[in-house]
Amino acid sequence: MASRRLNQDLPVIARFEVRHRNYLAPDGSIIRPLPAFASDAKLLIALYRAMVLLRVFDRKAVALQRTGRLGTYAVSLGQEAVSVGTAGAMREEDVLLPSYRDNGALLWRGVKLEEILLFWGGDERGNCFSGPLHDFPFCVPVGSQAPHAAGVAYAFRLRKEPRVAVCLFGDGATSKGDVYEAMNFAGVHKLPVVFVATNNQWAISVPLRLQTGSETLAQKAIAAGFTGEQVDGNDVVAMRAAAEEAIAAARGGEGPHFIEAVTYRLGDHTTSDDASRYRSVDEVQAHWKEEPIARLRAYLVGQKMWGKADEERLATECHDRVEAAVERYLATARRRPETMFDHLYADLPEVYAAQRRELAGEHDA
Amino acid sequence: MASRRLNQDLPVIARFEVRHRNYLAPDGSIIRPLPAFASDAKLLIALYRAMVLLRVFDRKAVALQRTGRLGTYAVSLGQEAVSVGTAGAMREEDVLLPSYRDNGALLWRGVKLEEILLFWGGDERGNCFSGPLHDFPFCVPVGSQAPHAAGVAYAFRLRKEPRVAVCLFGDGATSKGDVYEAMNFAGVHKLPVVFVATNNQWAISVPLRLQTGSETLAQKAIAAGFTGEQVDGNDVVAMRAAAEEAIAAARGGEGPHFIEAVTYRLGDHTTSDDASRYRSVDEVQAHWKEEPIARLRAYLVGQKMWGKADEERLATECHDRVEAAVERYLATARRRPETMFDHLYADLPEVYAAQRRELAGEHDA
Amino acid sequence: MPEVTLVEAVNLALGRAMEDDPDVVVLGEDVGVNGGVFRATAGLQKRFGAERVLDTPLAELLISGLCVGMAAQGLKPVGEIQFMGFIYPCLDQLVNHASRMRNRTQGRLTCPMVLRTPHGAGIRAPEHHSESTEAMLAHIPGLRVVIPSSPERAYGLLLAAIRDPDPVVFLEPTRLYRAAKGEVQDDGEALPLDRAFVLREGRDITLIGWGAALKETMAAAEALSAEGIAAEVIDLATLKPYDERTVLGSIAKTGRCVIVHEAAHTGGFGAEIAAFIAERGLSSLLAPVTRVTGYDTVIPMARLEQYYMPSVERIVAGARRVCQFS
Amino acid sequence: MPEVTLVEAVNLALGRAMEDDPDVVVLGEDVGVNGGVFRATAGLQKRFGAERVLDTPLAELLISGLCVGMAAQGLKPVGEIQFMGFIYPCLDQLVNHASRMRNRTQGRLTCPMVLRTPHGAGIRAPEHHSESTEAMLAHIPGLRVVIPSSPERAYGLLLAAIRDPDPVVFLEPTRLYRAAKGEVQDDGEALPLDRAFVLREGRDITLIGWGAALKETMAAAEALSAEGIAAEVIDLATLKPYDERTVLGSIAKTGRCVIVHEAAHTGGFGAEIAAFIAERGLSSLLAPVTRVTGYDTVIPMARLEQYYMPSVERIVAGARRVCQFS
Ligand SMILES: Cc1ncc(C[n+]2csc(CCOP(=O)(O)OP(=O)(O)O)c2C)c(N)n1
Ligand SMILES: Cc1ncc(C[n+]2csc(CCOP(=O)(O)OP(=O)(O)O)c2C)c(N)n1
Ligand SMILES: [Mg+2]
Ligand SMILES: [Mg+2]
Repeated sequence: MASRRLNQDLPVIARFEVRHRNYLAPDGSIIRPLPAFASDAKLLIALYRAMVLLRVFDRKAVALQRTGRLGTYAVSLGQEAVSVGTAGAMREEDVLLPSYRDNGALLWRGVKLEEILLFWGGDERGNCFSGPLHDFPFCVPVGSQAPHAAGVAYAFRLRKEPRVAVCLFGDGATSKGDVYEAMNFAGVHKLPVVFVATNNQWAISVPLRLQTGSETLAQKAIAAGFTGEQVDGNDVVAMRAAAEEAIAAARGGEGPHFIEAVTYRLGDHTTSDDASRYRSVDEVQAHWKEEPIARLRAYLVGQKMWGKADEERLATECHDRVEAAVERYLATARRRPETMFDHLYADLPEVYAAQRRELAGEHDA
Repeated sequence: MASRRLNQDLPVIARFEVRHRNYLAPDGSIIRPLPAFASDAKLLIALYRAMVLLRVFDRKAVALQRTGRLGTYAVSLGQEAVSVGTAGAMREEDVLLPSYRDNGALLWRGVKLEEILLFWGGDERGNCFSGPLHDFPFCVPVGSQAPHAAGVAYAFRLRKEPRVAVCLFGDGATSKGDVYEAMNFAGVHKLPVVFVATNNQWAISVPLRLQTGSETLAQKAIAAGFTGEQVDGNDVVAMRAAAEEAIAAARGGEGPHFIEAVTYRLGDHTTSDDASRYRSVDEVQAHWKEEPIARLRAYLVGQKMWGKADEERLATECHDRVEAAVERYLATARRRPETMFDHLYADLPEVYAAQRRELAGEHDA
Repeated sequence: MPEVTLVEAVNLALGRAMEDDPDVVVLGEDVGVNGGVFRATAGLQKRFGAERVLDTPLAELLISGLCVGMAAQGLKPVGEIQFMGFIYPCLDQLVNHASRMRNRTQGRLTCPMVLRTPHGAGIRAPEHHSESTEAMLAHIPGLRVVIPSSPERAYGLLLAAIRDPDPVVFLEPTRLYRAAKGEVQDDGEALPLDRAFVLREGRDITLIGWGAALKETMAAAEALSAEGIAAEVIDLATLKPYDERTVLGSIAKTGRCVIVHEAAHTGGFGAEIAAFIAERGLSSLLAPVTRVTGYDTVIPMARLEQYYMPSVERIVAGARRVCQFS
Repeated sequence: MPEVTLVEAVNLALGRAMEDDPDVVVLGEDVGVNGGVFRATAGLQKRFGAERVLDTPLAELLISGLCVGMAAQGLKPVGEIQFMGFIYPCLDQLVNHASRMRNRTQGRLTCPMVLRTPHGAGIRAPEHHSESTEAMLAHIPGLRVVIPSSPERAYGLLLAAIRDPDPVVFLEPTRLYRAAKGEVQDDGEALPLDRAFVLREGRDITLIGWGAALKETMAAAEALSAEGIAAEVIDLATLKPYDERTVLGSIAKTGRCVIVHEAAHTGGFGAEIAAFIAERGLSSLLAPVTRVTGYDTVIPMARLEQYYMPSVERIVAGARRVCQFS
């Protein structure tokens, strides 16, 4: 470009770079020396199990939606490694600020399957979950939870608590001013917060190239004055390692970090979407070769940490867990209509209490 | 930082740099070969005259405010080179989107002094100015004009017009999501728009280090996928050169560019502000050594392009022009109260026309 | 005449406007290849190209701000906000720029833009997909706020909104997108932007509503007629500026009024209509103007949303109370 | 008791709240060293440190979003928006998060935040420094909206707002910041957040207002009394939830009512009060409830703003009309 050419003689006053992290190739082979935690077979298997459970759960949730027993639902198909790998690196006392697609992170944190179903079934009680009480619920308005993450991290700083806020959002969210404002603030105060962008290449039907002109999402952190890194988001080892380092650094007072997790949304955006309208089967097929579960399985099997019998046992186990959760979900008693007022204010003002009584009366007969 | 250390072995996939542009040192000496236009003495003198006029005008405007004949006013003291240098590089058909402090740009574009006074005197007619009819008025909500600039540039693209949108805002504005969203969009479509951030180090009382953690503002363009450059904003030659190159590149289809103009706000934020509450006289004094008018004068005088007699003539001329404009401003007839309805809609709906009649009636007696 | 759904009528109007005027540009999230999450822009990108039917990044503030910039350059942008729950980042642009550009510059720059968004609840969608905060918008001077309740009105009012030289927020009742069907002639005929529509005549009571709530309101009128109460039903259609004359005329006839809307009660736009009638129509009034609305609580997610929205029963009960008042 | 201005009362309340509760944090643009552009936070950073009195970057959405995050962690953030004209980027956070966090999580996470901002016109400031769009806020379920009109109420209500376990938007009448003076005991006593204040008793007509407009409303009451009309003046003070009982009680006594606010007429919060009275107080009403408000146009810049705002004359004329009605 002319402007670049013309100013080529000017002195450079700042330089930045973005690195890429991956350990496992799509076929499960090792690209570079694995991080320390990867020698812990139990841990790797736990990550594997979490991803498989998520996939089984997703499939069931879609079936429930298709049969009218669940509302709109967003699957994680193909991108299970991102939320599982990230949450896996958090401590209980850290705070998770998830997006609506981060079921994997919530499950890892201890939220129950039936609670997630309850939320997507249209019941607020699903957000009053058994994961860490301080974790945030699913955030539907894209990117709007990023300022919360900065506020949470600021609270940690103020109270000198060695905790970290971890905020997950999508590639689409990186176009929102909220996310930029939050990152910029985190950069000013070097807050203990890690931003993880799940770059699944699509925001519903909008491909990444219409979302941003930047070569990577990781470089967006440069604007906020901290580091960004691109990670193979289909490699759960890389996700977990990147999140672990970033969280440890944040906890250690070294400030925020941004992780771009490159993956691919193999499914429809949600059950309301039909992705065949805007992308080709070929494109999707190609990405199936890179998906995270087969990749980790290949590695585990190659290392003799995992076998056919394990796989079968896991399948049964996931199936049973999910079915049991679905039963509990379906058996959950309905709330009475007037309970819609019960958590509006700590103390419902009398003027609205009258409305509550009216509503209760209507449905008493 | 640990996170940086730990990932040092990972491959770099993207590199970025920020360059710095200056030609004239504070004492007017030459730092590097001047751009071509600088051999045009008339042009340099025109830039000089515009900056001096602006300073004289500002002084008068403050005096008017202090004596109750003008509302809140924002001077450009110390940063005259930014708006003058930028506007100086624009073509008539380009569109300017200024901030509230960009009087220098408006004046260069042909807006009358009395029109600017009218605006700051609290009369909307000041915005119906004689500059290019398509230019935007002063923007008060910080940064909110950036999306307009992107929209204007998109209109140029759509209509295949070789025009450029030029958007000016402050360092504070770079913290606003609006600005980021607009830049990101401009990056996607490689729109013909140039963003110029006047980094005067302060947003009212908030110093740059509390505004952002980024080493430069120029690097913020990296997040949007285009180039940013840092310019000595007290060197009008550098400002003009940077703007000229960026505007030419944008016109040539090479996309957006971001200019960080480093300068210093030597005056109070506005006439409502008292900067002594939050910064030291010493700091301000130090920056007086770098201010743009003395700098260009030193160069011009050194080059024998300018002398004492020119200076005196210019002072008288500016004084006279400003005084004449003030007289016209003060003589401008008041609008009738009910005219507040006259440009609300193209056709005032009858329901509001009734209010207009009521208001007119009240003030008829 | 062909029968189309409300969302198809929107699509027809957009196509017609783009056909007629090369300055019309459609922009928003997923409006391009995907044709909008509700298919309101289906086929438009194919017909008019990706420059005129533009998928924006995911940024609502941006969408509204782009519209302001484009409009100042003489384009006629039609921005789409995917759900009304995501319109709030646009408010700064709507209040501080779109609605003021003409006044601020005394006519030098104008803002002929339209911002379309689905409105209202009842489709069992996730959080933030059920908003009806039209009252916030209808309070902004310089804006027009329009909400159709049938395919015909969607077509005619949207055309009018796009042709209007000032900014218009166009709310589309999500619940009626496919449920409302009607004959629409794609003849480019616009409807006026300051007129209410009398959907049903009656002399005992006036029911005023807008958007999807008119479905229950019409059903209520039917139920009332079985009880011998002849209800007049008015679709306000344009909330700003609203048609005072039609409202007052009806009240003069009936002397009784119920206003129906989905939005929360306190500070809903029903308050404006009720206050207006109570002031200017007091002499005709035989009973207090009553509002049947959403409750003053956050609209619940799918399981309870039906109890939040004004039901036929609540409207009938309200109307009955008003009719019994003496 | 010491006499202080309204803005000094705000400052006292902030200082007291921070003293009493280490969880109270003040944040906003220029609130630190500078002490706020109106000096509302003067001296606080010195007393409580830069971590608890925090100059944020220039980003209003951020300020409100930070408050939500901090509040969820149990802090009690008090954010400042420098002028109400810049509050619109916060609406997304207020509507979609602050007001919903408790309900969304069924009480697991809460949002005890306060967002303070100067409100109203009349200080001859530039564009966007004269907003009074309280109606938009008072429509949001889950929020409280408060606006004091004297130093005493500023002190007591702000303390209450900060202590309240739910989100409160606290509007401060800019025009009264220095003009209103009164005795304030810095004793940490809060005032209730759901009560209107009767500023003047009278039996002929009720004048209801809030914020700076009460200045002209009180003057109008004085002028009316010279004509033999005894006006009762109510400072609504808390708009959401508002004190229905005090309003109805007064109407029961006077039978006549004028509502006064600076905001544009259509969809202003006066509509809600008028609609409420017309519905629940109709039997007591001797005349239509009238609203004396700003006009339905963009509030003009300094030269014409005085003609926009409700003047004593307009209030008196409105009250006279209402009193003459029969
Ligand atoms: C602010 C906002 N605008 C629009 C939507 C509607 N919407 C839901 S998801 C989505 C796409 C999000 O894309 P991305 O951030 O990449 O996340 P992904 O769905 O791919 O996980 C859109 C536009 C929303 N939820 N919030
Ligand atoms: C959105 C918004 N928030 C707050 C303000 C009040 N305000 C006016 S100027 C200003 C500081 C702007 O700083 P900067 O962007 O650096 O521009 P400068 O004044 O230094 O030219 C602030 C906070 C505003 N005008 N707009
Ligand atoms: Mg995505
Ligand atoms: Mg600045």
